Amino acid sequence: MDKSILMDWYRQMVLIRRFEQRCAELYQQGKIGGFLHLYIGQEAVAVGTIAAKADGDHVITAYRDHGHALAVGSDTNFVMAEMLGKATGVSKGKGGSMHLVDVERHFWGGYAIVGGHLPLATGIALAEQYKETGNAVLCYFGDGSTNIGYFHEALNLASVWNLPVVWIAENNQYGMGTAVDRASAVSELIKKASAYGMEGQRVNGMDVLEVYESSKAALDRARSGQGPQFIEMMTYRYEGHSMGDPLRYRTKDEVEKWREDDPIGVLERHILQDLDVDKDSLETIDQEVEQQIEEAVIFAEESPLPAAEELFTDIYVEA
Amino acid sequence: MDKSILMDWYRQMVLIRRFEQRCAELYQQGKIGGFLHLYIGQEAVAVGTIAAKADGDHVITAYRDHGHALAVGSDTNFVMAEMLGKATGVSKGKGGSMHLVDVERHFWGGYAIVGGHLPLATGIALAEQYKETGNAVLCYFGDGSTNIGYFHEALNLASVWNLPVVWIAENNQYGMGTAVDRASAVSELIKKASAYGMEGQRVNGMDVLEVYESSKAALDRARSGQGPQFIEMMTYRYEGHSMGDPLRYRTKDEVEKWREDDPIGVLERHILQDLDVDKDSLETIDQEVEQQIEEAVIFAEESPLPAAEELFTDIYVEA
Amino acid sequence: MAKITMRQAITDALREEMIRDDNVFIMGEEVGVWGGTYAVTRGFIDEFGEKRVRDTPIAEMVIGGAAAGAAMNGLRPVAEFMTINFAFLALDAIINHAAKVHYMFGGHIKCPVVFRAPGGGGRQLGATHSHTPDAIFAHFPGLKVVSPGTPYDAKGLLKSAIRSDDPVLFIEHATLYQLRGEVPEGEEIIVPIGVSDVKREGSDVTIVAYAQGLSVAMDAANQLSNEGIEAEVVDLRSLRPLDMGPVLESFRKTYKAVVVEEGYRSYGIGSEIAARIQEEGFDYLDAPIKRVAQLEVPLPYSKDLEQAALINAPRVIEAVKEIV
Amino acid sequence: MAKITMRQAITDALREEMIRDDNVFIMGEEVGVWGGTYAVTRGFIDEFGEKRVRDTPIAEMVIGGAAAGAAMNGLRPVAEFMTINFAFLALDAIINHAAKVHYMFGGHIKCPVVFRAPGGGGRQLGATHSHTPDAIFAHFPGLKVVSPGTPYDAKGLLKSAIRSDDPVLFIEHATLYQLRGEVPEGEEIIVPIGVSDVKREGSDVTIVAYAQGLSVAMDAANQLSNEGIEAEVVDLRSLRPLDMGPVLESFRKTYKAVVVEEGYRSYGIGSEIAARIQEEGFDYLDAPIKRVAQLEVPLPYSKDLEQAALINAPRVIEAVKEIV
Ligand SMILES: Cc1ncc(C[n+]2csc(CCOP(=O)(O)OP(=O)(O)O)c2C)c(N)n1
Ligand SMILES: Cc1ncc(C[n+]2csc(CCOP(=O)(O)OP(=O)(O)O)c2C)c(N)n1
Ligand SMILES: [Mg+2]
Ligand SMILES: [Mg+2]
Repeated sequence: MDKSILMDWYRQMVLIRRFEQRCAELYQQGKIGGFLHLYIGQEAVAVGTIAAKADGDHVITAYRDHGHALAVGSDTNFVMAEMLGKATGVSKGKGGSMHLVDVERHFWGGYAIVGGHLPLATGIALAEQYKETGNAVLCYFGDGSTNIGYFHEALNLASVWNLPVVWIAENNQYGMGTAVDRASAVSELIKKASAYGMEGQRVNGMDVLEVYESSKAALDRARSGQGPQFIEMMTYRYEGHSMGDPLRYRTKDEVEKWREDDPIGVLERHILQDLDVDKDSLETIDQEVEQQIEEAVIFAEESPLPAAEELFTDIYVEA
Repeated sequence: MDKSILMDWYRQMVLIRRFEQRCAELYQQGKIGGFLHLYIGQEAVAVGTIAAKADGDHVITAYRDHGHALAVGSDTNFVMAEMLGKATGVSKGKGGSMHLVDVERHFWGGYAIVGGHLPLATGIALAEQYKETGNAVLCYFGDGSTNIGYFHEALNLASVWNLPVVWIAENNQYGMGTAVDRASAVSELIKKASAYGMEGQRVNGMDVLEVYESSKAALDRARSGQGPQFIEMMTYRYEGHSMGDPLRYRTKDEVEKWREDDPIGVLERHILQDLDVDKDSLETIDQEVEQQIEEAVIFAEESPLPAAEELFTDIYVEA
Repeated sequence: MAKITMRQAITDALREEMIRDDNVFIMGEEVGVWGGTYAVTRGFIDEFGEKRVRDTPIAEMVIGGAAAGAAMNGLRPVAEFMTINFAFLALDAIINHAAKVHYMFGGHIKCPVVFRAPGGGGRQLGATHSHTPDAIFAHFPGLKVVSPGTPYDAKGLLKSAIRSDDPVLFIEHATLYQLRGEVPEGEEIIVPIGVSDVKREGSDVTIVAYAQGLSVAMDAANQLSNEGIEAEVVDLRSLRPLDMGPVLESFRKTYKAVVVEEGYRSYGIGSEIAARIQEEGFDYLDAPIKRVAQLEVPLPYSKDLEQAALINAPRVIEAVKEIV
Repeated sequence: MAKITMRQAITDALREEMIRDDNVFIMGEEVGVWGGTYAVTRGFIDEFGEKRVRDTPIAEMVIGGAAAGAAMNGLRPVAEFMTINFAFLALDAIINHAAKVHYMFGGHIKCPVVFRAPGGGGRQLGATHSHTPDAIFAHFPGLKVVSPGTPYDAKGLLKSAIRSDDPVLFIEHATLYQLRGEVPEGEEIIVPIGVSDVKREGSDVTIVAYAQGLSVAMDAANQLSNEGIEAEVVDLRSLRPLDMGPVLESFRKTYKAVVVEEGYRSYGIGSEIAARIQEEGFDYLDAPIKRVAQLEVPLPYSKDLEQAALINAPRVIEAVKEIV
C-alpha cells in the first residue's frame, strides 16, 4: 500500500479519535446534549472500509456515526456544528450526534433505531441496481443489531434480489452491556450470513489494512453482480456504550487487552517500522488534526442556533 | 409401530381431510365466512407430530389450523361450530376458522398474523422451563413465515434461553403464490436453523411414520434440556392458499406429482400391504369419520349464534 | 361517463403513473405473479416485468424500509402492504424512518414513497385482520395519510401521492373495491392531498366522513332527505394534512355535526374532528358533535356479531336525529 | 412522610410484587447486568437471580410476544421496552396478540402481561427517540394503558397492573423519574386502573392532564392561583379504560376545560377528552375546550428548538386565560 495512503488513513483515524475525545469534553460541559456514542477503538473499520469504496458507492450506519461521517470526508466544522445543535450543522442542528448526514458524499446518515437502517440500505441498493449504475452500498451495524427482525428481513431480501450491499457487522463484543453470546444464539456472526446465502468473512477490525483488503474484495464482488456480501469486523469500543454507561459488564483488564491492538497504534507501528517514516511526520499530522478540531469547535461555538422558524421547515417537502 | 396406532393415525388423517372437504362445501354455501385455509395434503405433519407429544406438551400454530385442532383431539362438533361462527364453537364463534383453540388440550390456537405466534411459543416454553415441568412446545409455521422478523427473533431467543421448543417448519413449497426460492435466500429451511445454533432436520412430511419418529426424537431432546429443535417437513397443500386462490403460480402436473405421495395413500398402502389389514376395516373407518362429520355439521348448524351481549364479553378479564 | 370500480380506478392510476415515470415501481407480497391479493395489480407483471413489479417475501419491516430507502435514492416506490393490519409491523419503518428522514437530516433527504394498504372490517376476518387504524398513522407529522371514498378520488389522490415528494400512506377500504363511480376517461385526474370536499350539499346538519364512512354517510343522508332533513356531507379524503376549512364552513351553516368513521371511536378520527369543530366553530355550536364509529371491541368472526360492531346508516341517522 | 422519586416508587413496586409472587419476573434489554437503562432495576439481578431478571437480545417483537406467551401460560411477566419508541416494533405483538387473545379465543386464554416503557421528549434525543405515542396504544380495546404522574400513583398503578389478569401497557415519562412525591412506607399501595383523580381543587377551570402533562398542569395551576384563577386539575392516570366521571363532574362546576398532554395534538389524548366533554357535558359548555399539546413536528435535536415544541406552564396559562 502506498505510503501516502497509509499516512492519510493514519490522519483519518487520529482525526476521528481526537474529534470524539473533544466531543466527550463538550458533552461534560453540557455543550453537546442527548446521547453521545463514541467510536473510539473502532476507527480502523470506518476508515478501512470507506477507503475501499468507489466514489459512487453509498454509506449508511447507526447512531455511532462520527467515524463514518469523518471518513467519508464530511467537513469537521459542519459535523462539529451538528454536535452542538447549530444551524450550520450537517443536519441543520435537527439531527445531532446520532443523525449526521452528507448526501453529497453519498453518506445517508446515522440512524438511532437499532437495525432500522438495514432495510434502507437494501432499498438504496435496489435503486442502484434498478438504475444499473454498478454502485454498491456499505451498511454498518453492531453485533447486537443482528438479533433484531430488521436484520433478518433486510439481509434476506437483499439476497433474494441479489442487491449490491456489503453488510459490515462491527462486532465490538457488546450491545450496550450485553456480550454477544448472551444475546445471540451463535457468537460468530458470520454463521448468520449463511442463512442468507452469503459466505461471510471474519476480519481483524483493528487492522486497517486487513479491513481495507477485505472490503475492497467484497465491494468488487457486490459491484460485479455477485450479490450481497457480509464481513464481520472484530473490534472493540474502549469507552462506554454512550456517555454515562456504568460499565458494570466488563473488566478493565479486558479493555486493556484490546488496547494492545489499538488500530492507530498498529498502523503507527507499521508506518514507523516498515515505511521509513519518522515520528515527527506523524506528530505533524497529530498537530494538524488537533488544530483542525479546534477550528471546528470554534466554528461550531460561533455558529448561530437554528432560527425559531426552523422548527417548522423540513416536515414536508411540499407544504 | 403398533397396528392400532397406525389405524388411529389413518383415522385422524381421514378425519382432517373429510372435515376440510366438508368445510369447503360449507364455504361455497356461504355458511363459513372469512378466510378458509385448507390443510389437505399436509395431514401427516399434524398427526405425526402430535402423536409424538406427551400430554403436557403444547401446540401452537398459524391460521391453517384445522389439522392441528383435530389432531390434538378437539371435539369435531365444537370445531365445526366454530367454523360456522356459533356460540358452541371452541372460540364461542369469535375466532372462526383461523382461530381455533383448545387450552384444555394445551392447544394454544391458530394465529393469523404470519410469524406472530412464534414469539408466543417462545414465551409458552419459557413458562414451562420456569416452572420446571419438563414439557415442550410444538410450534408450526409455513415456509413463507421463515422470512419475517418474528421468526428470527423468536428462534434466536429460544436458543439463547435454551427453551424446550420444537420448531416445525411446514414447507409446503409456497407462501401464498410465492415459491420458497423466490422469497427465501436459502431454499433449504434447515440452513436457517444453523443461524440459531440448531442442527435442523429435513423430513418427508408426507410420511406420517417419518414425521412421528423425527418429532419424537426432537421432543425428547427438547424435554431433556437440550434446547430448541428444528424440523423441516417437506409437504404440499393440494388446494389453493385459501378459498378463491387463482392458482396462477403452479401447474396441475406439479400437484399431481405430489399427490402420488399422498400421506393418507402412503399410510393406507403400508397398512394394507404390511400389516395384514383388509380394505374393509379402513372403509369402516372412513364411514365412521363420515358420520362423525355429518353429526358435527348438524350440531353446528343447529347451534345458536352467539347472543348479542357476547360482543362485549371477553374484552377484558376484569371489566 | 364511464362508471368504474374503485379497484379499477386504483389500477388505472398505478398503470398510468408507471407508464409516465420509469422510476415508479411496485413492490409487495403477491403483487406480481398472483396479481395482487385484491387483484389491483393483475397483469402488471406481464406488462411491466419483474423489475418494476416486485414480489417480496412476507417481511413487512423490509417492505416498509426498503421502499423508503429506494425512495431516498431516487426511485418512486409504491409499496403495498397486503392489508393495513400487517403494516403494524412496519410502523417503525413508516413513522420513524420514511416520515422522519426529511426533518431529522435537516431537509437533505427526501423520501417520496407511497405505501398502499387495504383495511377495514366487515368481512369476518376476525380481530387481527379487520383493523381501521387510520388514526394511529395520522397521529404523526412527517407522513401524509389519505383515504379515498370514491373511485374518482382514489384515482386522483393516488396520482398525487405517487408524484408527491413526501411519504404518503394510501389507505384503501377493502369493502369499497366494488364501489362504482364516475371517472372520466382520457383525461388526467389529479386530486390534491390535504383538501376536503363537499360530497353532498345540505343545510340541516354536517356529516363529516371519509372512505367507507363516506358511503355510509351518503346512504344515511339520502334516507334523511326522505324525511326532510338535508345533510351536508364533507369528505375529508386526507387525514394528514387535515383540511378543516370545508368542515367549518359547512358547520357555520348547519350548526350541527356528526362524524362518521369505520375505526374505533376512542382516540379516533372523529375525536379530532369534534375537538376541532368545537374549538374553531364554537360560536356556531348548537348541539353536541356526535361521533358514529366502530364499537370498542376486537372484531369477532361471527357475522351478525361483527356487523353489530360496525357503522351503518341507521346509526348515523339516529345520531343526526338526536341533534337536529 | 417519606418523599421518594418516581423511579424509586417503580423500583419498589416491582420488588414488592416479585417478592409477593414467584411468577412475577422481569425481561427486557439491559434490565439485568446493566441494572436498567434508567436504573429502575438496579441490583435486581443479584437479588432475584437470572431466572427472574432476564436480559434479552435487542428484539422488541419477541420481547412483546414472548412476554405475552409466558403470561398466557401462567406467568406474570413484566416486560420492559427500553423506551416506548422501540415498542413501535412490538405494536403487532401488543395489539394483535397480547390484547386480542382473550377475545379472539372466546375467553379461553388470559394474558396477564405488563409492558413497561419510558417515553417522552425534552432530552435532545431527536425525532425517533422522543415520542409520546400514548394515544396510538390507547386506541385499541383489549389493552389497558396507564401512565402515572406521581410516585404514589406510579407505585399503586404498577402493582395493579402486575396483578391484573389483562395486558397492561405502563408508560413512564422519562423526565418524571426524578420527580419526588409522598409514598407511605410499609403499607400496601394499590391504585385501581381506570380511575381518574382530582389532583387539585378549583372552581374556575378544569385542567385535564396526566403523566408529564400533570406536572406542567400543576405548575400552571399554581401560577394561575397567584392571579386569582383557581384551576381544578384532573389526572386521567389511565387512558384505557378512560374514566370521564371526575372530568365531567369538575367541568359541570367550572364550565371550562383545558387538556394538557405531552404528545401530539392531532388525534391525541386531548382530542378524545375534548370530544367527550362537549358531547357529555354540552349543557355546561361556556367556552371552547382548549388543548395544549406538542407542536406537530418531529422533535429536533437542538435544545431550544426542541423546547419550543414541547408543552410548558406558560402555554397552559395562556390557554386558560383565553377561556376564563
Ligand atoms: C429498536 C431499538 N431497541 C433498542 C435500542 C436501544 N439501543 C441503542 S444502541 C443499543 C445497542 C446496540 O448494540 P450494537 O448493535 O452491538 O451496536 P454498538 O452500540 O455496539 O455499536 C441499544 C439496545 C434502540 N436504539 N433501538
Ligand atoms: C404479517 C403478515 N403478512 C402477510 C399476511 C398474509 N398472509 C397470510 S398467509 C400468507 C402466506 C404464508 O405462507 P406460509 O408461511 O408458507 O404458510 P402456508 O400458508 O403455506 O401454510 C400470507 C402472505 C399475514 N397474514 N400476516
Ligand atoms: Mg456492539
Ligand atoms: Mg407455505
